[in-house]
Amino acid sequence: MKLPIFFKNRMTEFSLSVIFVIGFLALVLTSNGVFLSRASLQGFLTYLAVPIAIGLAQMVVLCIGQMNLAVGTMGGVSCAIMAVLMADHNLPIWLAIFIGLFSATAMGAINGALVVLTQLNGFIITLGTYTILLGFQYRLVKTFTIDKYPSSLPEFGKRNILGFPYILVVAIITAILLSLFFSRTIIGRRVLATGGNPLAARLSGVSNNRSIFIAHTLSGLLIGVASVITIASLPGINRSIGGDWLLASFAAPIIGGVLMSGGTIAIYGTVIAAGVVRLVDIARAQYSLDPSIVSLSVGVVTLSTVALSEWRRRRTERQNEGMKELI
Amino acid sequence: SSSGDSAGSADGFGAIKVALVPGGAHPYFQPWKDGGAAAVAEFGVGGTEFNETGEWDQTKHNAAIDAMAAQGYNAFGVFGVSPTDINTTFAGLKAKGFAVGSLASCPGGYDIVKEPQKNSADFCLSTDTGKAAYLAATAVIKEMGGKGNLVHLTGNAVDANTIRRMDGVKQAIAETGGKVKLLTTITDIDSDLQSATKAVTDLLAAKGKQINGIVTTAYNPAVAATDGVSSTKLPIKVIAIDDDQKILDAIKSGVISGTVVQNPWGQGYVGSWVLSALGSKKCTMNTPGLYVDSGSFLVTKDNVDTYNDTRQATSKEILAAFQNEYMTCK
Amino acid sequence: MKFKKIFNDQRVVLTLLTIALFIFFGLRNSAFFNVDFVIYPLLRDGATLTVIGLAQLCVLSIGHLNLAVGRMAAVSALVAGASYQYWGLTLVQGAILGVLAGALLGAITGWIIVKSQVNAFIVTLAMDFALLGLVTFIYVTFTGATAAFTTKPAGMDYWRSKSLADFCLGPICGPKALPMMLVPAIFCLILVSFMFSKTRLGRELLSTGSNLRAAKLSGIPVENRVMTAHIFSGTLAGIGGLMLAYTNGSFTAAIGSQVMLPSFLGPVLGGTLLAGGAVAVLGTFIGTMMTLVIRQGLSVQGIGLETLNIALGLVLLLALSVGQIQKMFTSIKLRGKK
Amino acid sequence: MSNQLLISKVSKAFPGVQALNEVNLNLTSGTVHALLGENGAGKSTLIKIITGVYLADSGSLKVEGVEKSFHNPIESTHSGIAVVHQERNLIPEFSVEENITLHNPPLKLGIIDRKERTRLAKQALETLGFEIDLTERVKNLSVAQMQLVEIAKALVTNAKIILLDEPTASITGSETSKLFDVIKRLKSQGNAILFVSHKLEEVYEICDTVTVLRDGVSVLESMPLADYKQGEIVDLMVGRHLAERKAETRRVDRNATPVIELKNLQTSLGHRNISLSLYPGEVLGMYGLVGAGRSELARSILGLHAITGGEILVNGSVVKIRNFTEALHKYRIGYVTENRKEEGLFLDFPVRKNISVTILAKILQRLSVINPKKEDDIATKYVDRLGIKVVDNNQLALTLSGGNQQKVSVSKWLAAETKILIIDEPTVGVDVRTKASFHELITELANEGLSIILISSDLAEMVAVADRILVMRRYEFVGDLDNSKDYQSMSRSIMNSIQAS
Ligand SMILES: Nc1ncnc2c1ncn2[C@@H]1O[C@H](COP(=O)(O)OP(=O)(O)OP(=O)(O)O)[C@@H](O)[C@H]1O
Ligand SMILES: Nc1ncnc2c1ncn2[C@@H]1O[C@H](COP(=O)(O)OP(=O)(O)OP(=O)(O)O)[C@@H](O)[C@H]1O
Ligand SMILES: [Mg+2]
Ligand SMILES: [Mg+2]
Repeated sequence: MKLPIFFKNRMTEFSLSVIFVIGFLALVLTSNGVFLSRASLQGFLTYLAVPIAIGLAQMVVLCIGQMNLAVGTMGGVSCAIMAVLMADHNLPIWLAIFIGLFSATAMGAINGALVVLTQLNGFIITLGTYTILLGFQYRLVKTFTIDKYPSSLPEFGKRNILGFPYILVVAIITAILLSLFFSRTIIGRRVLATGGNPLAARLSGVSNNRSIFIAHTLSGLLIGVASVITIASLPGINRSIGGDWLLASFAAPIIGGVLMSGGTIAIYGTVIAAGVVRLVDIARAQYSLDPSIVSLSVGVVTLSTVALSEWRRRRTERQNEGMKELI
Repeated sequence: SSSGDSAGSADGFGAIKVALVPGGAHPYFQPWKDGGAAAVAEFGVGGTEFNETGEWDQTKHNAAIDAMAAQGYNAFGVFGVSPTDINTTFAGLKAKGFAVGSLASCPGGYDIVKEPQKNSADFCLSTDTGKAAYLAATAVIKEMGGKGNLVHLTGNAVDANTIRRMDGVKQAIAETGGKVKLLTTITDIDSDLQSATKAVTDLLAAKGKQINGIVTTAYNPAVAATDGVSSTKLPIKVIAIDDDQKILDAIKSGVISGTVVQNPWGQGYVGSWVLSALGSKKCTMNTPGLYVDSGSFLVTKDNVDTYNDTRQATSKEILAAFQNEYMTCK
Repeated sequence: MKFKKIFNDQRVVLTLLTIALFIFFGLRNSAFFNVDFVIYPLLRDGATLTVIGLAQLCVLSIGHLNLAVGRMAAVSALVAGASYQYWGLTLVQGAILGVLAGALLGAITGWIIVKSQVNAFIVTLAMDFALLGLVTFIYVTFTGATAAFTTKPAGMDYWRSKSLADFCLGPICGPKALPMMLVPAIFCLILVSFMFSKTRLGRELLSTGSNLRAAKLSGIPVENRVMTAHIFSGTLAGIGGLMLAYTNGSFTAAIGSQVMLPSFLGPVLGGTLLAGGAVAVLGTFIGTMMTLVIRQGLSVQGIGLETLNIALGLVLLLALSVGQIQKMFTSIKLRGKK
Repeated sequence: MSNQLLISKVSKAFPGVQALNEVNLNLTSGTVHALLGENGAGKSTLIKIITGVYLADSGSLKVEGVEKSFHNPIESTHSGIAVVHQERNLIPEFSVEENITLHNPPLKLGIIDRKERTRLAKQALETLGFEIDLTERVKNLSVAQMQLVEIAKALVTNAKIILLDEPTASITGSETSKLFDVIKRLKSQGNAILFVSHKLEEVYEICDTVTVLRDGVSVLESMPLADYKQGEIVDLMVGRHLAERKAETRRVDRNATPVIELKNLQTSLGHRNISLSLYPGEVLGMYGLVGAGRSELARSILGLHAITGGEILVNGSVVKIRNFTEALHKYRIGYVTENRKEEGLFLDFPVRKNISVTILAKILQRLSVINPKKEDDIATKYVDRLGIKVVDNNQLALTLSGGNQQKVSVSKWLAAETKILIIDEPTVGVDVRTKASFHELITELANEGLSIILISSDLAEMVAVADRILVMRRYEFVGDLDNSKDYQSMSRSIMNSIQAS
């Protein structure tokens, strides 16, 4: 009775893991080992950190049935703030990082507050803040690339323990803390309850407004983490940062098994999904694929992954098959 | 913005307000402002305004141009987001009787040199992107010692300019008679620095050992390649593009071999004058739609401090050429 | 009472807001009332974005979304463009072909969703990637250095530049401010709104969106309806793509690459529920126009990029919260009466 | 006997209805207080006001003598009020144990103590004597099981005042009696319990005092229940005298070809050798305990779950029903779900659209345009026939009282005028009068030639309307009895057949 439930709820994660392993091995074999070289793994893992962080940032908002369209510009702005503070006002790194994290969190909090106050749907609010922040990002960095800050930060981005880049470790730890937050703390559970059934949550003494506020704020914090990782892994900061975050932030959690209707989280799923997508980048470089081919294959990979998991799920859920949902 | 000294100055330039409208925000276009300002100061042009609200979307770009027109700007120096679409926009502006110049890129879809009459703008003052790319490629090939594997990093694959650049690089390689091989061309990584850096890292990780040279013909890839090569310490020669401070520093410190700079200042400076001359009906183009190369220059350790003077000089020459050869003035 | 009802209608509030904004900007700088450079292009772009908004609305009605809406537009532009360039079809023939291509893509998307039972978000996202690849590949391989189809069939510029003023019944001509592009847009608006408000099909779509299980148990063929919704979406996206191409002047891969978020903005501002079950067809037009008015209004004030987006976002949020506050106000009043 | 909860002159209005009008109620400790009334009388509204879901327009509320006014459910929970609302309020994605401890999960160093949580939940379910897998996600439970979880959820808070809004509506006799044992114990411990139900037998079994609401007015206020006969109470609720109607046995022609026939059917859910035949104009009852598998059998027949063996015959010919669309349009079979909120209603649609959804095809004019007039007429027809309490046909289903929602979800299938109708728990949360009229209706329809399969966990109902009763247990039929319409004997033989297997 226990085991099946365990699997039933983790089918997507499971099949994603399978796909990841297969893809990984395929790359190792076809690159006759090059992929296992320190440099390759380094690169692979380093740029895995950001997709994970922004995926989680989107996930926490998805779990209350809303979206955060501002992930990109929130990240862009907090990166810009950190860069400017360090480069132009030569603040110490730790302080800049703190302010970066704080500002991102604040932006999230503002999103949350606006959603609660105006009772407008989060989609519109974050679209609004997205636009506003786009403006601020330009104000902060104009069209230049800022990199006149202590090189110890980019160097930190390149350092690693046993081949694991620090910044990936940061991302993973964040993920673990997040899963503890959702599984073990009352606040976490309440946020999920709101996502699962707001009316019921309310009648059970949960304040949905608080949950919404918390979810958006948390999303901000996670974006802050993503920004720190970004600034540590890039040669500099300019207004293009965050430009490609939006779809990535949705892709990871949703491929990872999170429902857009809210109430679910899938932290491991998000992480592994980010990994699968990252494998495609590697393949692109490895086989010098044409980007159009890459896009095509990303499309196909995504589809097949989910189709497979769906097929597995339905096979295992026969016993108490519910209504076939078309979400 | 800056405004002319004598509004109704003798040659009527004072009545001309030039709108300089790039496709969107990009470091490349920033010198347009100074170029325009210089023209205002020097020739008493009524004023120039720089508007980068196009955000690389042809629809928004058109809207930006219309907004300028509504505000009473009567001469337009435009970089088209989509080379094949911009001619339609030009035609519209001409129909309203404005002076129009295509700056930094020419309408696409035909050979501008062979059939200038197809250009709906009065003229096109731009770097020959193909030529610039060729220049960069030959330079890096020289650095590579005339042989080895070359990689080309560039922007949007379905943009006429990008394709011209790719052809330029291919031409340079062809001239080596097979001694240099084009290992791969990575496109579509100019959209943001993160993708560019990621792509370069993956490339160097997968193929670093085989690569002897990298030529970049887009901004973010240039920054990324500079950093990638310096951090991996691979013996790879790099020729970047444009003269962002970061890149100039890299040249000075010898991380990369050089960069190919174009002439946006000249485009703003000369462009503003020509537009004013046309707008004030003082001069007319001898060959409407004429294409003029605004020049591209290879910058290396040797000339990194002096190239700007060269470039300014060239601009003056181009201006003279307009005044004496390309136009007839009363 | 009736009066209050009217003001509870989001569309009314939006319309008033939009008009208010329009006048406000006009008073600040009369250049904003310029027909040639402001009103006409505003309506032309509005028309196009509305049609694309409707494409999104069709899938929102069943609680799905279509992230590939822009890329579908690109494909039908591509097909039409190719047909003009290579097969020398007339404007209309090519257009029909293009729209059919859109419909086909919609059908495929819907079919995959139904068969695989996979979340529409993922399917359309995957579709978007796949089509992006396809479109790029085709333009690069077939059009060489141009990277676009540039052949303009007879009458194409007509749609870009002509207004109802050129469209006369005897002596009476339409106003110069109304672009020809409004015609297809209005056509779509009427059709879609008719379908959702009056027909069985519309009702079935909305029921599916409102409560899938209940719809299924009430004998509504939900899977077919999902297909239908996506086919409509593809078709409208196709029309939108053509409108974009005709306005811009050529058939490129860039078409539709920027419409994904705007496609949601119109419907959602108008009052369409992301969750499905309720649509605001006219609202889509108004919502779209409102955002355009704000943006163009600001840039006619000569506001540069460093302020434009900030102001745009602020005005947008402000305008919407005004509508919201006013709604709260009336509801409080209602409660107070008892 | 101190009075725990004193409600005086409480009024509440919603747009178009005065839901409560100066209602008084006095709930004393150590008693079970019945709150009775027809659908839409205001029972749930009153309970929602007590628990701070709604704010009363006027009136006062005293808890243990202290004036209180709750602005949200949290406050009421803090002052020791626990409630089982009429609508299920569970988090579908959460496990059973988590839902039970949702109000205040046990903590250790600020984080949730899972062991303790499991213990609490287990304990709660055990005291109730229900066994449901604690780690199962609630979304996978059957309606009845969810109801049990709801009750457990309220009881863990060990509050002094417990409000139960139709807790027994969707559970069967055995669970009900278990629940009553618990209620009796709580009562003896001096708790005050408010009990809402439409099943008067239950009310008389468990309650001491009674308040009756009619159209939002308390027509009987906190009186000893013993002083009133069942008939009198009913008359008070209805507002006029309601004649007892003697159920007479109907005769069904068992030689005709069955309209639907199952030959040892097997399903992917575990139903084994299911055989039955339903004859024209017959009302075939399906009785069973919670989770017996009746609803799922019905759904399997209509193609929702895979059939793994045996065959289905409609009018004598073997058929394969792929989905509800086919069932409705091709074989003219309808299914009234037991789960009105999730599967029966479009909550954000007006009543009109909810009723017309099955008959869109019939109300079309040119271009498949819906004829609003026809739609409205049909809606009105069933609103009248079932006496649905609405402001107008455009009232949102969401804002209807529980029982009226049930009526709407039945109406759409009556409107569909199918040949076969499978009705799953039709009178859950429906008041006595309507229940009676439902039963008449069912018999009427049967007489008009409609063949009906009635799934119900309400024995009295079974006996009242079914011609024949099939008893299901663990996905198998364990009894097939002709209905003598005599409650005593029938209930005995049914229980026997369940015990026997
Ligand atoms: N949120 C609401 N908005 C508008 N009207 C409402 C709302 N909630 C309840 N009503 C109306 O108030 C009246 C009382 O509803 P209530 O749910 O209290 O009835 P009830 O006694 O619980 O009936 P039932 O036995 O069917 O549950 C009904 O007419 C109902 O339509
Ligand atoms: N002991 C049990 N533990 C967990 N789930 C159960 C148990 N027994 C049955 N179920 C669940 O109950 C459901 C079957 O209930 P179904 O609704 O078909 O039965 P029913 O006879 O209609 O009874 P009711 O509808 O009153 O629950 C299935 O979802 C099944 O998984
Ligand atoms: Mg009730
Ligand atoms: Mg059941």
